[in-house]
Amino acid sequence: MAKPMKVRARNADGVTDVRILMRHDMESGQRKNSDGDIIPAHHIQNVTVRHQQKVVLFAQWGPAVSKNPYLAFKFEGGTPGDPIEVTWVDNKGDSRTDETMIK
Amino acid sequence: MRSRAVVLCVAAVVLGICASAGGYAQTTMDEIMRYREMLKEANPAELLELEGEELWATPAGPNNATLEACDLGLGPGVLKGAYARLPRYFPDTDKVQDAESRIVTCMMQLQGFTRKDAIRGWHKPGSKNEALVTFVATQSRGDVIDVPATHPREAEMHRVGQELFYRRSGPLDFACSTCHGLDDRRIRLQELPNLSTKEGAQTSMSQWPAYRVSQGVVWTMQRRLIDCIRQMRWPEPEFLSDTVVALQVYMQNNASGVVLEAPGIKR
Amino acid sequence: MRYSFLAGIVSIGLVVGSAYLLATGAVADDALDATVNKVMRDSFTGASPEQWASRIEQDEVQAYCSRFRNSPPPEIVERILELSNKEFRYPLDGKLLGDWRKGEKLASSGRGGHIGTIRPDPPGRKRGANCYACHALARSELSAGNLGPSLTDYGKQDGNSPATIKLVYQKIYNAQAFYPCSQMPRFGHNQWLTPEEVADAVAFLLDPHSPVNQ
Amino acid sequence: MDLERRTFVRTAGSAGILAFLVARGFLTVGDARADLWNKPAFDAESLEDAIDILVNSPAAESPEVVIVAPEIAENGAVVPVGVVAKLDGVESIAILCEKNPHPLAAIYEIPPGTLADVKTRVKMAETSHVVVLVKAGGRIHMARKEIKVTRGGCGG
Repeated sequence: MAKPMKVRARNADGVTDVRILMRHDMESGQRKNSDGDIIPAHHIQNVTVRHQQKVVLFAQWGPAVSKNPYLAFKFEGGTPGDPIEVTWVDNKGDSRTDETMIK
Repeated sequence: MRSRAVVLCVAAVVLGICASAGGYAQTTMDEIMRYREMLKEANPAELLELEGEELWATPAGPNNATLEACDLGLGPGVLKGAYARLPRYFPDTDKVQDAESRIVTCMMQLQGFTRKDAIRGWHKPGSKNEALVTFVATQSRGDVIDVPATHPREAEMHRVGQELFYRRSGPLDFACSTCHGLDDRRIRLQELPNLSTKEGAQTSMSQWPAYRVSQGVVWTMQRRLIDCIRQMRWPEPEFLSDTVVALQVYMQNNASGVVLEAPGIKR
Repeated sequence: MRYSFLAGIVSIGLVVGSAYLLATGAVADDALDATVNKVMRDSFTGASPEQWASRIEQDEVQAYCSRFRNSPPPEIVERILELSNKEFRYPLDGKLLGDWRKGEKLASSGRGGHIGTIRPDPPGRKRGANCYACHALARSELSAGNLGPSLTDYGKQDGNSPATIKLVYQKIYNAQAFYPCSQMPRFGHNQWLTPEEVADAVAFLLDPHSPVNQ
Repeated sequence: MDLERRTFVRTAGSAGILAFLVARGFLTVGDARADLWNKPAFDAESLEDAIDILVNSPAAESPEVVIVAPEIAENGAVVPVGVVAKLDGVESIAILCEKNPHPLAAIYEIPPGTLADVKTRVKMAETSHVVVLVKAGGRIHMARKEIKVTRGGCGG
């Protein structure tokens, strides 16, 4: 089961700074197990960040994004107390959504 | 700091950046520091901390109890500063215990787990033991490590830890001190803290538990030490065993006085 | 052969050593040794008797070096030299200068010999000597440690006469025959490397074609 | 001029519309997942192929695109890479690692109101260039920066 993310959002001078840590193996598809077989790629494909229903960032990721991915970005607007919602979906169809309040 | 310049110069040569000992060494150092700083911006160990926090407060085990009443040495339920004062002697178990060991005691006493169930899969990435220790340690972030080892049992463990630190055996004649008993040494390009000195122990112990970038997992000090011993080609000591606790008493005592910054982030 | 803790403690050398340590105030007393012994017995419960004998119990030299923190007093220095010079084994074909290419591989590999349940090596994995962990060797390999001295251009210092070759062979085989309580593993004595592998490492250091001397 | 083809979201025909809907929050991600991930670009095995799939016109290097990354990474498994584009109307940003088996690492769609300032962490197989493509106002801007990856520590 997908594990929770850590989402932080802070507003200063009208700009909201969002920092997200996700828990995911981001298996590259390049590694071999102890039997010499390739471990299939298993990685997040899409990340969607919403502020009050509006998408403020949409990402496509390949397996070259590091394990336990980090994503940070900024958008104009946002008020302390507003919810920020983050959803990821991986290539096996697993997904996770977490929410935080802007500080 | 001469040694540091040498280290970085070697690193720089490897990277083909610095042709001579002087000039670009500063740039190389700046870039390596910049890399480390950028990683500190978000430490994936925080994810495990979150899980640990949840595990701490979620009823579990045969008693369907939380760990919130766990006594880590400062009284039931007191987390702040507790990790920075471990290992310490606990009268109820009549043992000197580190965080890993004490949390397992609480899982047994409060939640009713058997010892076997409490430590099952402890070394697997993101295990509950590692999550709980990471959570507990971060509750002491900003506190000063203070392990005076004054109780007679703590003092004894300190002496044992010191002996073990210098004890050579196995097919490579290694002791902890082989790599960690001298200043300014490296394995390949990896700097080695001199854990027998205050400065070296403080540099190291202030950062654990730590996220290991190379492994993509958090390691607690138990895991770190058991793996060092594995690398020495000794057999593995048991998780929570006194060998591992005694070494920690020795190192935490040496490190006393430094502010805990855990979780750290390591190569 | 290996000594148990207690055998080591009652050996003549250690009695001398204890007196020395008492005089310097740095003593590890017998009661403490007993406690350490008990702690280890209770800690390494997963180790087989064979692993105990070969990997935890100390031989006499290890016990001295531990107790004296690698700075043994003169009597102990003599004793370690005596013990260490007893036996050197050599390759059956008598060639002490082997293949530097094989030596280079050994020098670069830190694999092999890990046991336990968490991350053991697969059975039969070849053990490396991991020289680069501690020594600078070939100039082209700059990812080199500094626990030991630089050995770059080692073969240019004393050439590769039969006498030099034999001396270097013996140093790798058992460094403590020359430097009591050296931190360097006794690669031959402990049978970490075979005599042939020691000869390959010698060639890596001394062969004029080796990158160490380029 | 076929602007749709220049968007980094690879979709069949309805490209811009899907992206638009997602951007406006009308679509839940997952509804059309296969269409929201540019498989051919991520599967490409060379930098040139990946860029060809992402953009159909040659990209010009631009000083307005800044790659925020250390010149040296102690570990290739985790290399912090940030992108700041000082351009108006940035629509998307792609990050590629030249010598990776599959160079394309990440694509970010930047809706209006979001700053062209993103940070992420990527794996790098070896020392190589990181290449960033930024689409702004229908044009493609590029930046590259070499990041050196140091070798691992002790074996085993």
